[in-house]
Amino acid sequence: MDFRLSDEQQMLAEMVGQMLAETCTGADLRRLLDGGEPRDAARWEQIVALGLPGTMAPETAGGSGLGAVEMALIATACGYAALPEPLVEHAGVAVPLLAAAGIDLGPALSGSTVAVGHPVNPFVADADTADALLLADRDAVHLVPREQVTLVHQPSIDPFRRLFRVEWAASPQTRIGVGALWQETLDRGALSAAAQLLGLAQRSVDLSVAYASDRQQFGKPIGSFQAVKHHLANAQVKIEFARPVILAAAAMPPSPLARARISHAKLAATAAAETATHAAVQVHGAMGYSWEVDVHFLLKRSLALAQAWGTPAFHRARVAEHVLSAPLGADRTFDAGQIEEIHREAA
Amino acid sequence: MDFRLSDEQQMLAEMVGQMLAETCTGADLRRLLDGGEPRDAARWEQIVALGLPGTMAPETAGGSGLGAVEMALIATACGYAALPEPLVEHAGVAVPLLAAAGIDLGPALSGSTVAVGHPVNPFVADADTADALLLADRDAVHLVPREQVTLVHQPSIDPFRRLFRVEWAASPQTRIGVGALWQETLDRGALSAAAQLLGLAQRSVDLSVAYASDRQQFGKPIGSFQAVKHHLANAQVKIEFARPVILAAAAMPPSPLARARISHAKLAATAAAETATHAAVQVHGAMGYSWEVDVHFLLKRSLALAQAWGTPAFHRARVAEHVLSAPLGADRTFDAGQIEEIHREAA
Amino acid sequence: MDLRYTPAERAFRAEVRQWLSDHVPAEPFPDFDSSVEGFEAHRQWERTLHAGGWGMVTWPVEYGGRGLDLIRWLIFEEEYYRAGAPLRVNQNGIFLLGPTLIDYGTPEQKARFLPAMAAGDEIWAQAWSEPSAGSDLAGVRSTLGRDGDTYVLSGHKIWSSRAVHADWAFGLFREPGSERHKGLSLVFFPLDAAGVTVQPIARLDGKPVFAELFLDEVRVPVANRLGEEGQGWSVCMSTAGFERGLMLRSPARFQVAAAKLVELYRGRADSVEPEIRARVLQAWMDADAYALSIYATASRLMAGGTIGPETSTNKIFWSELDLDLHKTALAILGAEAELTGAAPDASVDIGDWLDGYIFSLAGPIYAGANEIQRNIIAERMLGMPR
Amino acid sequence: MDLRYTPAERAFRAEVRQWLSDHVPAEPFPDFDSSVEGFEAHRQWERTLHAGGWGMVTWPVEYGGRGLDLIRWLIFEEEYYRAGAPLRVNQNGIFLLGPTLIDYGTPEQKARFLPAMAAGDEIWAQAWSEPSAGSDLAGVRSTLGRDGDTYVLSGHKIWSSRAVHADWAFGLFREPGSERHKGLSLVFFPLDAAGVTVQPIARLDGKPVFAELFLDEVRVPVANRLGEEGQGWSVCMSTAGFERGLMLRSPARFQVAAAKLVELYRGRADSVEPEIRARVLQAWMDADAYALSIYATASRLMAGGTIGPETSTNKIFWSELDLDLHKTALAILGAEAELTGAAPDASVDIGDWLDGYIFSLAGPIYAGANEIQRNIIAERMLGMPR
Repeated sequence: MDFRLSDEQQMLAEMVGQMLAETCTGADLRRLLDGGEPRDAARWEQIVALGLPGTMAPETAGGSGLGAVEMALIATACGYAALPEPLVEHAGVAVPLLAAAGIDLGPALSGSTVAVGHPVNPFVADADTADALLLADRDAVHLVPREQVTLVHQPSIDPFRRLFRVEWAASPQTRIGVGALWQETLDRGALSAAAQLLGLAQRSVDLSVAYASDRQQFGKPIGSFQAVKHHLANAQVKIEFARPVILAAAAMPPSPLARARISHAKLAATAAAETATHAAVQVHGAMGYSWEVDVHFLLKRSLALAQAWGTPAFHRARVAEHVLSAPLGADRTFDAGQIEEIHREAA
Repeated sequence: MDFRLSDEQQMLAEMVGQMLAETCTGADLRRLLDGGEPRDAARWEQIVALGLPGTMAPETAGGSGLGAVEMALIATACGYAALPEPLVEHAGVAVPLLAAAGIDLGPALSGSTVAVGHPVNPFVADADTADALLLADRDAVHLVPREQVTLVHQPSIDPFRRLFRVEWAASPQTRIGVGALWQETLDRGALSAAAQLLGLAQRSVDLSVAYASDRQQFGKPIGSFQAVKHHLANAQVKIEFARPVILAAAAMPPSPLARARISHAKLAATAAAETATHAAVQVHGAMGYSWEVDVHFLLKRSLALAQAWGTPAFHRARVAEHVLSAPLGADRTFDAGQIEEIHREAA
Repeated sequence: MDLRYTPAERAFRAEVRQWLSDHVPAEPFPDFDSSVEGFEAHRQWERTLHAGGWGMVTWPVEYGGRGLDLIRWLIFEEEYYRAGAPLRVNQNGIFLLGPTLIDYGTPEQKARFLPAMAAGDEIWAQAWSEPSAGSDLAGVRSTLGRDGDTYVLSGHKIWSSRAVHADWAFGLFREPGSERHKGLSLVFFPLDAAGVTVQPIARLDGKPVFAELFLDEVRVPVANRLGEEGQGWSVCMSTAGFERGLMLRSPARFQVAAAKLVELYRGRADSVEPEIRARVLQAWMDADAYALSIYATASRLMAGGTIGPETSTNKIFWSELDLDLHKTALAILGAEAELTGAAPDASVDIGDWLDGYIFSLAGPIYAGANEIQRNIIAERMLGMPR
Repeated sequence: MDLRYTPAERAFRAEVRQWLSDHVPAEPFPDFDSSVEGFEAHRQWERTLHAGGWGMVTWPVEYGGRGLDLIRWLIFEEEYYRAGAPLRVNQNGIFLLGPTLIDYGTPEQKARFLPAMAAGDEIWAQAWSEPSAGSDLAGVRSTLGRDGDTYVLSGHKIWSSRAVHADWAFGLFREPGSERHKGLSLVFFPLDAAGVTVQPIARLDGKPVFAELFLDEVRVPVANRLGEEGQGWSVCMSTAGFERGLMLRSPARFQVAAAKLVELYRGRADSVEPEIRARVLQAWMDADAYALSIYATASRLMAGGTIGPETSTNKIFWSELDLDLHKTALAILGAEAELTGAAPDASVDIGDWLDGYIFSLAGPIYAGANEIQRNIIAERMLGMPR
């Protein structure tokens, strides 16, 4: 039992965080919006050059062969930066699905993206810039070139989320797999969303701490007022107790407990992000309510991700399924199978 | 339309509040407990001499002929003082039921009490000191002399609430009425409980303000810290928005809206009392957690009254019944019957 | 206490309802911040209201009102929101400055400003905040110099709502060298005066609902000062009372929103999680409690009472209920909640809940952040040490 | 990261489970605060634990421990709570003072105090607070004078838990004339020493769980000081870290309570209102999150890390989850929640939820009120201005 990140994992997280701190500032986000382009081509090139799309791809297929923990760390950094490009869904959700279905990953690791139309989501994000879409026809998974679908734009409050209703027709040629793939994909999507929410929650706190330390009212920094401190302390407490849930959910092998914990991670990260973004708006005052300050990028992404890859209602129902039926106890924090073995041994 | 208390109503509230401030201090409560007596005989005599048991009794029967608003004001004062004697249930619930059933009120207005065993409550409060009990046999209301019942004591966390399970047998001789009486009685009981909760919430705030203004930590009164201020301000906000609901519920003639508002009053007062008593414990620190400081009397009464005369679940269901089926709108704050008339006139 | 409407009050309600039913436009106007067209449509509606005698029913007849009491005003507001009539583009004038003018203005000022305000001929913006004076309003630095019967105003105002299209603004200006609450005066200035630059500021969704105002030696008559020179703080606090208290945020507004929420919930009760029910019911109860509380305050004011720190409890209560109400609506909408509903080809109509949510986020901030209101409650209502 | 238990860890769990299954008393003891009998029964249990080698598995073998790591300690605690074993009457000793002694004590102090503590031969009380030093612990006024190799302690301590029946206490004493964080020393004294008066204080339900201690020239050897003279504050903060952090409040405790809550809910799910479900699930999730967080901290500490302001986030999280969990239980119990369950003729068995609720009310207060913890998080973790 060792609940620590390895040095390699910490270095990966720092490297991605550093790269995004340099290339994805608030000013960069505003510039991208003003230019009307969906992606920053230079940043995406850098992301591809670092091999991030292949994080979860097997080494034999040209990927890094890393796991869900590494992907969660990358997703957290992307959430922190409010990254516009669809790295998280592509690398953390589409690529593992393609790999599991035995599809050649060449294009997906060298700059092209694949969008994911999971049945739990009413719309497909970033479908317009994708080369292909993963789509569901009842149980079956289809990989469909973008030119074979019709996209109907659905405007999201998040200016970087381009959502589409997809009109398409299933055909035997596009079918790549069945059922179980969608279940794993849902878990990967929910965990990736949770990790992004964690990152943007922390960014909201960090921006607010900086603003509150600087902004003066009543002759002192507003950050010296207890009410302001406590808003941010409350957000930080929620962050601290969402983080280990996300990491544990990522590090565990599949099991009913692991599934419940992924849902727990999504719920905890959503609550942390809501508390942190609302605290950020409140602490920034009218500034936090304006277009010119970065807070709104986080608020809007939080609003979207809270409901994507399973609403809170959906995930609470999944937690209920486990908690209201499975045996519970202080000895069952980790893998239930091992615990059962102990129970047998001790009996 | 005039949503103000009359001068007479204000004088009544002040008179009862003043009397209890003199006779029902924390020291008086502790003395009563130490003595092991269920009631303070002198205080009860004074309450009877003021005619308070007859608040809602018709003038023709020797009562004051006052209404639910006056009774709510008295109940609020009793809650504020954490009064041990069962004035509120006797005068506000039992006496109107006896009057409605045409029972001679002589003894009930001159010092004897009648306990109420409403089906919504699992136990009967203060049954041991009552001369008689109002009890339910399915729809029927029975008035049963105490010597004809067997009382099994159920210890409450509130040392002044003596609860009993009652064993008894219904007979035609004790039957005094049917069904509808129990419904009105429930409404009166819930409203009386709400008013008491309001009073004890305000007392919790007042005690805490006094303590926080006096107690020094870090070189200044703890009441000058924003966190302490905000705890109590939050409680006061809840109090301010429970009070008009209680008064409106008391002042309205019976209707589905009035019934929903009584439940609303109970819920709002319960929430105010929970916030205020918890704030009081927190602001008093370890003191608030000790037997020697008055806070616990309020905390325990609040805990009991929150669940008595309909739990929050019960009252939320009653609100739901109205809100989820009745027409709603900005013009429907007051009597729905009158509003319907306007709708007809305007049509 | 008598919670029945009198026959006269009922007749008044019927009259309002009839008039609104005859006049409220069938189609909603474009919003009044995003375009001149939207702004002018709302201004035209103010004129229509005024022509019907409904500009501000509580004002004296001579200034364009009907001289009615606050209960009548509440009834009017109930009917107004019930009818889905347009938002009042002149709310900074009629709800905030107007009542303060009636209390503090000279007869000349009232005659000059109130009728044009009631008629919608002059639409007002507020100019309270400055870059370094937000929650701490006493930190304003904009100055007023005197040149005979003329004031010379200079400084920088921010978060001025309606200022992009409005005609006039009111704000606090400081005698040079004065500090904090002293030396302030409340002064009106035309937004098209020489020396005024209006720079729109976008809200987080991009709508230009605020402006920055740069004042460079703007000359206005001394007669544009409301109240005594140097007494601007107390005049301003009176206005703030109207802002936080019963005037700006009609209970009817929240009751209509709560009723809409109940309707949204009824339509989806089978598909939302069970926890939502309590939140919907709480929204209805909170809107109801707010309405009852305002009726109680109105009754007290009508009997000669004054409004004090309870404006702070009102501000906290309505801003939090509004936020909770909209968060509940978004929870019901689920995965569709992020849609702006702005595109003509959107798959689903999610109403204007998202817009309402964004608006509600500002509630705990403006008109004095809720943290400040809690201080006021603790210090002035409960008497806790500063 | 590897979240699988090693075979050795699993074997350890099986060993603990077997021993507890053989030794945990079938009937609960009377509580350890209300009577000497209850206290001594718990002391006897500490001796039984110690005889089995389970007094404090993380301590060095020479002091009565097993020299095991923190993961093993967590496993032990999980099994301990799972087995429903008695509360540890010596928790002030083994969880708070013990680890501090191991860090700061001299070899002689460790040899003198730790084995007797591990064996339950000496039960410890804490003596932190004073009447005017609660949240502001640096306000202690009790003094320490020096007379050769002897300290002379005088003063007034309060809210001293376990002190009614315990053998020893530890507290902060001030060099006369010193101020605030300076001049403090952490000193041990026997509760039966000449000059010590122990006065029980009743908790709000009447149980004497605290005491006031009056010290009148109590003479103890200078060797009873832990750490350097005048450095008591930093020694004390280390102890406070253990108190708020991972030692005093085992995750297992809350996981067992959450599992009991789920069971209570399962039995009544049809009769409680739908809103309860989310609260029950939240209790389970919070207990789970707390456990995961403590595993992460333990892993970090085992690799040489230190524990910092995250003890404050822990303190807030467990105290609030415990309160919420018990409030939810009372909501499920409904009208029966007010019953103490203490009477033999009570109609219904409502378990010990009410008692747990009362205990949980103290969580946000003791070991540094949560308001202070929030300040610590803001200032030391986030770096906000003081």
